[in-house]
Parts: sequence; structure tokens; C-alpha cells
Amino acid sequence: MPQSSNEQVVEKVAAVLNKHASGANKSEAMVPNRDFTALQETAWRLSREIIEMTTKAGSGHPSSSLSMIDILTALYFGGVMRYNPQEPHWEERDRFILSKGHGAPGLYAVLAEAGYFNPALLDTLRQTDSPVEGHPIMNRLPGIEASTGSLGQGLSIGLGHALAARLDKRDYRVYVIIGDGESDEGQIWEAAMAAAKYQADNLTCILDLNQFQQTGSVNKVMPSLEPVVDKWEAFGWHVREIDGHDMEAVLEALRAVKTVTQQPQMIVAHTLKGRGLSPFEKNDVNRKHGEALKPEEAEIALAELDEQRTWAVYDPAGSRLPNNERSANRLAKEIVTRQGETGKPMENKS
Amino acid sequence: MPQSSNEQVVEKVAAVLNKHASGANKSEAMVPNRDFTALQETAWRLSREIIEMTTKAGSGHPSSSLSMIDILTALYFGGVMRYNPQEPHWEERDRFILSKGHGAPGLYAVLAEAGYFNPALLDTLRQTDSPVEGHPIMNRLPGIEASTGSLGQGLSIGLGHALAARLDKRDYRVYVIIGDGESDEGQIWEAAMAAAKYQADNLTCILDLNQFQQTGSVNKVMPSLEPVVDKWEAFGWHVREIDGHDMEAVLEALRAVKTVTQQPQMIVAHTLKGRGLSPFEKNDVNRKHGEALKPEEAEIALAELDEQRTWAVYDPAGSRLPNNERSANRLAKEIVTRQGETGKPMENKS
Amino acid sequence: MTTAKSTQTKSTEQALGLKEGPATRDAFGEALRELGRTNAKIVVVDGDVSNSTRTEYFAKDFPERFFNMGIAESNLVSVASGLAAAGKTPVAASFAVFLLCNAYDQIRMGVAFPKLDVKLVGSHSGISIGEDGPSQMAIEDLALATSFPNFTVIVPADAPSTKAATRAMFEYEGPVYLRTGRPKTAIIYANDGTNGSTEEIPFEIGKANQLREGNAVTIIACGIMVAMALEAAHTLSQNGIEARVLDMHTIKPLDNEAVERAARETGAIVTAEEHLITGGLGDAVARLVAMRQPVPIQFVGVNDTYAESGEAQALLKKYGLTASNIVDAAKQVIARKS
Amino acid sequence: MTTAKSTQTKSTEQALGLKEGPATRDAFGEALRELGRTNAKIVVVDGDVSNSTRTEYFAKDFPERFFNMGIAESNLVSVASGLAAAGKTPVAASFAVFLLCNAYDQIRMGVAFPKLDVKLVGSHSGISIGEDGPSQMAIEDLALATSFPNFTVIVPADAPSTKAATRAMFEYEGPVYLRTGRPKTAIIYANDGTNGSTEEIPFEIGKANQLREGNAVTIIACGIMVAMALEAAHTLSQNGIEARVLDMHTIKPLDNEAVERAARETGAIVTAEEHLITGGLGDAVARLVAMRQPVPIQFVGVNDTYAESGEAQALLKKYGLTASNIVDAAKQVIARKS
Ligand SMILES: Cc1ncc(C[n+]2csc(CCOP(=O)(O)OP(=O)(O)O)c2C)c(N)n1
Ligand SMILES: Cc1ncc(C[n+]2csc(CCOP(=O)(O)OP(=O)(O)O)c2C)c(N)n1
Ligand SMILES: [Mg+2]
Ligand SMILES: [Mg+2]
Repeated sequence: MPQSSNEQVVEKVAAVLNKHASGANKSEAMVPNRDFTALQETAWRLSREIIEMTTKAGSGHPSSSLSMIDILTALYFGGVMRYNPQEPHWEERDRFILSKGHGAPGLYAVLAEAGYFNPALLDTLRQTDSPVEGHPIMNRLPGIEASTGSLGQGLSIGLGHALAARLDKRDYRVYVIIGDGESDEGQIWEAAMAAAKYQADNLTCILDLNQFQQTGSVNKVMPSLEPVVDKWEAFGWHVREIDGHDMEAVLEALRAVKTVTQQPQMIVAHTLKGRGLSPFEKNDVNRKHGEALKPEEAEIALAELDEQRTWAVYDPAGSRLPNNERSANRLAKEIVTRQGETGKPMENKS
Repeated sequence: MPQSSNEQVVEKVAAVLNKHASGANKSEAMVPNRDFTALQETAWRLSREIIEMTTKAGSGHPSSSLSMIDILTALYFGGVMRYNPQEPHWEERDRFILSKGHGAPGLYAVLAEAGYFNPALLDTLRQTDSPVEGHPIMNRLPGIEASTGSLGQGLSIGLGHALAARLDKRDYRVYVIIGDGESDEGQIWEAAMAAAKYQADNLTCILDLNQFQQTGSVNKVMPSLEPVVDKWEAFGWHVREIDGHDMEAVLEALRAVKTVTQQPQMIVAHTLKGRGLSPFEKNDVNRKHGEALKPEEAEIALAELDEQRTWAVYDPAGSRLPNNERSANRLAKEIVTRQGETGKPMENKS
Repeated sequence: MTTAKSTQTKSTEQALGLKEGPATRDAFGEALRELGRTNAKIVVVDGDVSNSTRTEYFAKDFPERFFNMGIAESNLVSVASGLAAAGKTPVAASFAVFLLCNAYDQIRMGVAFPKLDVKLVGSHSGISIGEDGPSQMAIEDLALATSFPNFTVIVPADAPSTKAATRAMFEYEGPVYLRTGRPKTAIIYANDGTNGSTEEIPFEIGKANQLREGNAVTIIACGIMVAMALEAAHTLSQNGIEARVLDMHTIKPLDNEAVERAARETGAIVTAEEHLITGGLGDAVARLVAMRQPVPIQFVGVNDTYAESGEAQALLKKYGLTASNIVDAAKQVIARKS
Repeated sequence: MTTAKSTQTKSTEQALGLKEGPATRDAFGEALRELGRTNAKIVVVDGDVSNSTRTEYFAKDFPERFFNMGIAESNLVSVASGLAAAGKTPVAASFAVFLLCNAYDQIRMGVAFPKLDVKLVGSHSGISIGEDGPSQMAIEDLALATSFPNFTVIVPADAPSTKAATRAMFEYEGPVYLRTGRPKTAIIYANDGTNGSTEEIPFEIGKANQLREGNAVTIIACGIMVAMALEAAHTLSQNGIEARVLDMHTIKPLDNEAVERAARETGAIVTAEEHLITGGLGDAVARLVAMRQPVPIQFVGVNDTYAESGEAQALLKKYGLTASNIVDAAKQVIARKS
């Protein structure tokens, strides 16, 4: 059927696919393990890329990508996941599944950084003929483990991989990121119950608790998501709660859960939708969810990111970021509390 | 399309429908409130009818009907629900929805007893042209509030009724019975979360925790349903746990939850699939679930029921049943423990 | 979200003098809000996408009659079923693809089977949503919706007729699926007397609107393909081929008489829909024609594939959903006339 | 559960000398167990109904490759998707109606779109399940399954061909939906050389089996309707009408050549399926015929309604799914030949 095509895009895509088609490039497993400063630098750079690519595309979900970018950075570059971008289907690889598929730009930035494809491809986000799709599509782009975008399915798919690992006596692990809004979907709880039944201790789920879904705060749309930690514990999971922008905390949690046995693990990560950048903090549901920044807003956001880039200059040892007002690393819990106070407690109670 | 028809059945059905078509028979709300002995007698009689009609039909789900028959008896005849069988669509009626629709024979026995239709119709269970269907179908038979049989949907439907009551400023209540196997369905948890959001305090759910689903014990098929009380509490519900065959306990719980405000209520009822009757206790998943008893087995079950009918002779005051070996009223908890010990703790863990 | 762009090619507008109008989802949202004023039975159940489906207009004016069930389409539909059983007229709204695909069984058991008065409204239909990509595109919703016994399935062509359809949907008692779209859409039914329309938008459930007379072939279209059908007919006319154009806004029940007449009088049919060729308008027409008056048909639709992200116009072109695809199909089918 | 009864009328068996055989679900269960021995990649994911789908045979022999996901069809299908992505060949099994209707979106995103090697098997198809009633009857599963791009949809007619279909399904790499039934079913493909069959059961995905030659009309059937088609052809023959009979076991991809040939050579078609007339075999045939060789068609199937509880034979009669309905349809369609 395809009858027309975007030549530029097609060219870029061809370059990527050639790279992987040869298969000659097979090599050992990698477990990239950058030092702490480098990780912060990476997360910072990927944040910039998320804003740039979505603003260029004119759409995409930058805020949803930014809230989980520190977690993704830790997973792919913090010595957590093992994989080989030269051999995306390597059977022993750890799997990552982005269940909240609309966060795709974040995942794309990470995969390009990891070497799955040429970062130049990020410029083709959401264009016809580009595999850099609005939502991740497996087999179209190396490194994508599942087609997502219909919320609620990724954790079940992850469980499938986890069960296959057990059958094949392989020791790979499976990581899945879900959204807090996504947690409304019953399938999440079906997967939760089934994973506990099968004691899938090779399955780690990270909840990107950024406190917003599409039409408002979780506190307004589905306040009964809380107490979320109690829910996952009652479903038989090992649960940890962290600040999802505190790189140390993220790394610590991801490493710690590897030692848990007979239980799948849930990391409840308190995050900021838009990672605290001011254009996303407008009192506007569309800015908070789903809309790309206009070029002038993007400039503000990028400038704020630059301001945050203190470690490279002041803190080469790579400890935590200074606690300035706009730091994405301030404890998300604080924000949670703030939102809890200002959000309408209930709607539609007549 | 209907081209053939079963004359006998059609006649019986016509009689029922005429009764309700006139509309002349409108009367006041009823809250039947039989005394304790009468309730036990009713539950006993309905238990007999469940066995008789399913054995006659050659199929049906007697064990699933029996596990909840004491609860249904309490709801319809114990001063709990208000309704008017002469006016099945009376707007102020309390609603009952059988989410685990395969328990239909139990519901039919109760509705006939309540006067919604002629008990003679029970003989037509599962026959062509009869509205006494394999699973409940609304608008085919008076008193059926929802078409069920695909598991997982009834609680959401009940929430719809509960929200309508609030909008219309009516004080009717909504009761839903779900199964423990049915609780695997994610939609149950979607409904749980939404009902808590809307603080639907006019919604009561009863979990028929009979410890078996279609292919085995819950302990084997989905052990991670436990801790079920913790789950419902974490989902924001008011939870009570009772022996679902202890009529006093059932009545007490159903009355008590009426005073709960701002929270939907879950009554976790420990029951016996087959109500303890020996033909259902065979070590056979099909006897435990879904199969009707053969005539000779039915005779045994009926005889056991007769043996249990002690209150009418010995205990006119209507206190609890004597604790004999076969009493359906022995604490289900005991059974639960027993099953927990004998059931394989896990399957498919390779 | 991108700013919605029109799917109309400049040529259509120029050729036919059609003006670009609002998206059909916008028109639905406005009509719903208006009806909310007079019809107190209307309530809305949405799944965290009211800013996409446009039920937010209703929600703003009638907050107590609006229920946001979060991202849980199965629950959403069954809740609507309960509300309907209790006497309300609920709208159950989400993206078309999530509403139909994630809650099919709930619609079956809770809406279609008991014939309850639930209005399902799915926005973001078709591939013209563009950049969000295939996971969000409904290209099978008509196959699913028409499979339900007792169902009425409506696909309006433009904003004015969407308003009329919304009104008609609430006048009718029973289960309805209304399909709306995201892009700005050419106005076919103007109130100014152009394009053969009168003051009143003609809209009757189950009755096709004939927009153009012709005897060489009939183009039967729905949704955004209606404007393209008009453009195609214009082009064909310049080649001396006069095509009849039917706006088949109701896919179920189909206007059997209009289809039979088309088959008898024009002897060849092209169907055009923003949907898989399987299971939608084309199949409904093929079935009827086979039963009443067999004639050749060409089907314009998405040909058994999922699409991709991209700019709406580019995708419509790439997947074969343009006026020129309709022109080609018309020529082919005319050549096959016996 | 009732003891499964045959849907074959005595007359079919007598007229054609067909023997009653096992249910197609039984045949599937046995074939699956056999294949499990040699194909270690096969795993099964079932939803607390393995005693209904007959995956319990496999479960018994290969407990470590069997996963009971409880009553949660959405999760079940997505888990199968993950298993397939990790290199397994999963069977995802449940009642046909729950598998398709409760997990449509999971199949769309997790199986059809990525073309993963998942075999969906739905038992309890059609109204011949009888007493359990309409909530458990799949009459729309073919409409749903054929709507998926990249899908193969198979409806075998009897136990021997179900075994052959099961083997073929695993030889083919990609998403398949296999529909099985609950009642005992007449044996059409005997191994004893009767009914025109040879030692090998002829079964090739996408290739219809012609069971009877004739030029007056073609009866295209699937599932339990194939035996009825043979009976109808026998009756018609006694009236001097020779009907061709095609076992169209694969609904998607359709055997376009066989259908086109039937249209060209016999000029009239009857389709027969235990499914809604909408969306299944009939629509697939109507579409192809409209594109290649328009001829009149009569459709035998469930006519836009849900059914009811009852004895299987009585229901098939009441809802118009018998050999005599096929005979009537054949006579009508022949009368309409041009
Ligand atoms: C099944 C389904 N329903 C609805 C949507 C539309 N949708 C896309 S993103 C979104 C909100 C997601 O919120 P959350 O999970 O909190 O993700 P966040 O963007 O906050 O990380 C919604 C409703 C969808 N993609 N899938
Ligand atoms: C959606 C769905 N999946 C599967 C079934 C088949 N089925 C009918 S009853 C049953 C077991 C139900 O177990 P439970 O909820 O514990 O009910 P019980 O009979 O024990 O009261 C199953 C799997 C169904 N009816 N609906
Ligand atoms: Mg969120
Ligand atoms: Mg149970």
C-alpha cells in the first residue's frame, strides 16, 4: 500500500537498519556503568533531547518522558541492565518494556544514547516513514521490546518474558515502567496477581508516580489509587518507595531489588511530570500532559536545564545536586504534598 | 427468526409475563423479614430446589449456587433488601446483581420464592424458549437486574446503579455478589477503585469465598488472591469477614454495613462450594464446579439436607444450628485451613 | 497532541467551494452540551480523555452529571450500563479504539444484549489522527460496532451533520455508536443553502443522503471520505463520468433501499471509508448487494494493515484514502460493469 | 456442564453414512499434547478453563509448560505475547467468546500488530454449546478475528481435520486463531477412504477442500455447517440440483481462487456458518465476489440476534442453522441467478 514516502526519512532509516542487518558485529554483553557525574550529565542531555525532539515534531509527550528519564538513565547506564545494542535480540539480554508507551521520546533518547541507532534519527520523530513512532513499535526500531500505547498491557508482556526466562533457565531480568494514571487499568492488577502467583522474582516494575494523568492530577481523577504501596504489598509484591529524580536513590533501589527472591518487585518512584521545568508547571492540563512545548517555551525549559547543570562544574565527585529551587532532585514527596493540598479532593460527588 | 418452540415452556412463560404485564398490581415496598427459624427453613428449601432444578436440567452450577444461598436468603428475606415483586422496576427498589452469573439457579430459586414469578417455571431451567436461562438475562425474567455470565462485570454495573441513586437523590442500595475466582478479573479492581473514588456508600459487595474456581482451588489457581482483606482495604473499602453460612453473622454484617458512610463495603464471606454436601466434596474439579448432580447423587445430597433440617423440630427459637459433622454452618474458616494444607501450594514453578 | 489539521486537500475546497469546519468531535461536544441543558437524563462517563473526546464541554456545565472513571474502559462501559438500567441516558466516551477494543465484551453483555439506552462515542477514529500513530487509531471500530445485534452505528461526515446526528441519537432509544474524528473537516451540510442543503440539515438514522445524482457509478462514503467522494465525483464529471454520491452516515442499520437502487440504477459501486476494508461500510454494502442485486464493487479503505505515525494528509495518501483513489476505483469498477 | 451431544441430525448420518466423532475441542487437545512431545517451544496459557478448552491434556503431560492465569483473559493474551517475543510458541486458550471479546485490544497490540507467533484457540464457539446460553456463545468471534491484519483464521469441520489444522497451525509461523466447538461432530475426513478422502487428511491453510462437485450452486461452509452442507447437497441432488460443496476451513486468508471459480462456474453461492451473518465467512465471500465475479449469495447464519439457552439441536433449528435452511437458501439463490 505505501505509495508515497519521505525520502530524507527513508535514507536515515536505511542507515540504521543496515547497521543491524549485517549481524557481523556480534559482541559480548554490555552492562554500561557510568560514574555518578556522568549519569547526571547523561540524564541532563537526554532531557534536552526530549524537549528538542518533541518541540521539533510539534507533538509527543515530553512531560511524561521527563518524569522517568532519571530512572531510564539509571537502568541503561547505571550498571543495572545488560544488553548489546549491536545484537538487539541477544537472548540473554535484560528486557525493558515501556508500558506507558506515550513516554516514547524518553525511551528513544536512551536507546540512541545506548547505541541502538543513530541519534540523528530522533529528528524524524513522528514523521511518515520513520520508525521513530508516536508510540513504541517493536520490530520497527531496534531495542523496542513491545508495541505499547494502549495503556495497561506492558506489565503482562513483561511477565511473559519473565516466565520464558525461567523455562529456558536464563537469568535475564525484566523491567517495566508503568504510569500512575495507567494503574487505573484492571489489567495492571491482573498482571500483579499473576506475577505474584508465579513468584516472578526476575520481574521489576517501576511506577512513575508523577501525580498527573491526562485530564488532571491523580488526586482528582483517581484519588483512590492511594495508598498505592499498600495495594502492591497486598498483591504480594516486594515494594520500595523512592524519589525518582534522586539518582542515588534510584540506583540503590534498582540494585537492591535484584537480590529479592520469590517475589516480583515494585519500585514506587515519586517524580515530577516535566521534571520540574516551569513551562510544564503552568496551570493547564494540556501542558502537564501530552503537548509539546512551543519553541519559545522550549527555550525557557532548556535554559532551566542548563542552570541545573551544576555537577559538571561544582561537583565533579558526583554527589547529589545542590538543593536549589528548580532542581529536579528536590524530594518529590514535597510536591506530592503540595498537590494534595491544592487539588480538589473529589469531583462529581453530588 | 425463532421458528420452533417448546409449547409447554411457552405456556408457563406466558403465565408469568401476564402477571407482570397488567401493572394493576402496584403496591407498597416490601422488606420481607422472616424470623430466624423461617430463614433457615427458607435457605434449606432453596438449597433443595437448586439441586432439584439443576439435576432435572442435567446441567447448571449447583455448587456455585449453594455456596451463596444463605447470603441470598438473608438479603431477600432477612429484612435487608426492599423490593416489590409485583413491580420489578419500581424505582426505589434495592438492587441485587449476581456478578458470578453462573450461580443463576440460586438466584432463580430466591426470585421465585420472593414472588417474582411462579416457582413452576424453575422446571424449565435451561430449556429452549424458557427465560430461566443458563445465566441471568435481564428483561427476560422479572427481578434480574443485569445480564451476567461473562465474569467481572457486575460490580461495575452495580456502581452505575449506585451513582444513579445519588444523582436522583434516592436512598436505594445496591448489592453485588462476586466470586473468588472472578476476582482474578481486572475489571473487579477497576470497579473497586472507582467506587472508592466516588465514596459509593450505597454499594455493598459480597465476596463468595468458596475457595474454588473452575479448574481447581483458589489456592492452586490464584493463591495470590490472598490476603484478600488487605486488598480491599488498600482499595479503600470498608471490609468485614464472616462465615457465609452462619445466618446470624450474615444478617449482622448486612445490617451493619448500611451505617457505613463514604465508603463502599465488602463482605468477605467464607463459604463452602456445594454447602458441604458430600457429592460436591468428591475429589473432582467438575463436581466441585459446574456440573449438575446425577439423580442418584442428588438423592444423597437431598438426604443430607434433610438431616440438617433440625431447627424446625429441635430449635424453634431459631438460634444457630447444632454443630454436627455435616452441618453447612460449621465455620468455613476450618475448611479454608484444611484446603490450604492439602492443596498444592504452587503449580508450574519450574 | 498536535494542532488538528484539516484532512481536506486544498483542491477539494477549491473545486467544490467547501469551507473548512470544526472537527466532528468538537461538534459532538457542543451538541452534547446543548442537549444537556434540556435533557436531564443525559450523563457522561469518560475515561480520562474528556479533553480529547470533548465531553469536557458537558463536564464544565454539568459537573455533577459527569463521571471520570480514569483509564479503565471496561469499567466505564459497565458503569454506563448500570446508569442506563437505572433510567439515565449515559454517554460512554473514549478514543474509539480503546472504547471498542478494550470494552467489547462489556458492550456486548451490558449494552447490546439488553438493548440499553447507552450512547457510545468514540473520538480519534481513523488514521487521520496522524502523529500519535497506530496504537491510537481506530481502523476496526466499525467492524466491532456493527457486529453487535441491536446496534445503531453512525459515522457523520462533517460538523453540522454531527450535531444533527447527536440530536438524532438521543431522540432514538437504544444502543448507538457514534464515531467522531480529530481533524478539522470540510463542511458539506452548510446552513446557507449551498451544496443542495436546505436550512435543516437532513439527518435521519438509517437513511442515506444523496449528495449528487449520477448514473455511471455510485460512490457510497462515510465520515471524512464523503468530502473526498464529492471531489472525486467532480473530477469524474470533468471526464464525462457522472457519479452518484451517497453519504451513508448510518452503517447499521444500512439504508438497504438506497444501496439497492444504486446497484440497480448505476450498476457499479465504490465504497469509501476511513477504516479497514474488512468489516465496515464496504462489507455491509457487499452483503446487501449480494442478497438483492449483484454488481461489481471496488473498496476504498485501509487494506489489511496497521498504519503508522505521520502527518494526516501524508498518511491518507500513503494508505490510499484520497479523492484520487476513489476516482481510480470508480474507473476500474465501471470497466467491470456487465 | 451437560454431556456434549452431537449436533448432527440422524438424517445426516444416515443419508451420508457419516459417523459421529469427537468434538473438535477434543481433537485439538489431543493434537496439542502430541505436538508438545516433539516441539519444546510450545507453551500454553489458559484462563481457568483448561478442562473446557482441553488444554488440560497438554497440562497433564507438560505441567511446567502450562500456565493457568486465572480468569483474566487480557493478562493471559499479553503474557502469551511476551512469551512469543522471548522465543516460545504460546497457545492462548479460553472460551472463544471470552478470548476474543475480553482481550481484543491485547491481541491487536500484542499479537496481530507485531505478528508474533501466538496461537489463539477458542473453544465453545457458536450456539451449539446449548444450555449455558448466550453469554458463553461466540457468535462474533470470526468478525473480530478476521478484522486483525496479519491474522490467519481457521474453523475446522470435524475432529480429524482439527488435528490436521492444529499441526498446520504450528508449522506456520505467525498469529493464528483456531476455533473449536463443544459438541460431538460428524466425521467428514475419515481415514478409511470414504467421502472422497484419502489416507492423508487434506489440510492446507488458505486452501478450501472441495467435498462435492456440482454446477447449479456452491455451498461454502465452515465448522459444523460443513456436514450440514453435505446433507443439504444430498437432498438437493434428490431434487435434481447438483451443488458444489466447499469446506472453507480458512476464513482468512480466504481461498480467493476457489470462491471466484465457484462464482464463475456455478453462478450462485450459499454460505453457511455458525456465526452472525455479519463479519464472518459470508462477508468475506461477498467481498471477494463483489471484487471479482458478482453473483447472488444467500447467507445462512445467525441473523443479528443473540441466542438463548437450550438443547443444541433445538437451538440450531430455532436460529436457522440446519441442512434444510441451506436447502431453502440454495433454492432461493438459484432462482435469482441471472
Ligand atoms: C487504554 C488507553 N486508554 C486511554 C489512553 C489515552 N491516554 C494516553 S496517555 C494517558 C494518561 C496517562 O497517564 P499516566 O499513566 O499517569 O502517564 P504519565 O503521562 O503521567 O506518565 C491517557 C489517558 C491510552 N493511551 N490507552
Ligand atoms: C470472562 C469469563 N471467563 C471465563 C468464564 C468461565 N467460567 C465460568 S464460572 C468460572 C469459575 C468461577 O469461579 P468463581 O468466581 O470462584 O465462582 P464460584 O463458582 O466458585 O462461585 C469460569 C472460569 C466466564 N464465565 N467468564
Ligand atoms: Mg502520571
Ligand atoms: Mg469460587
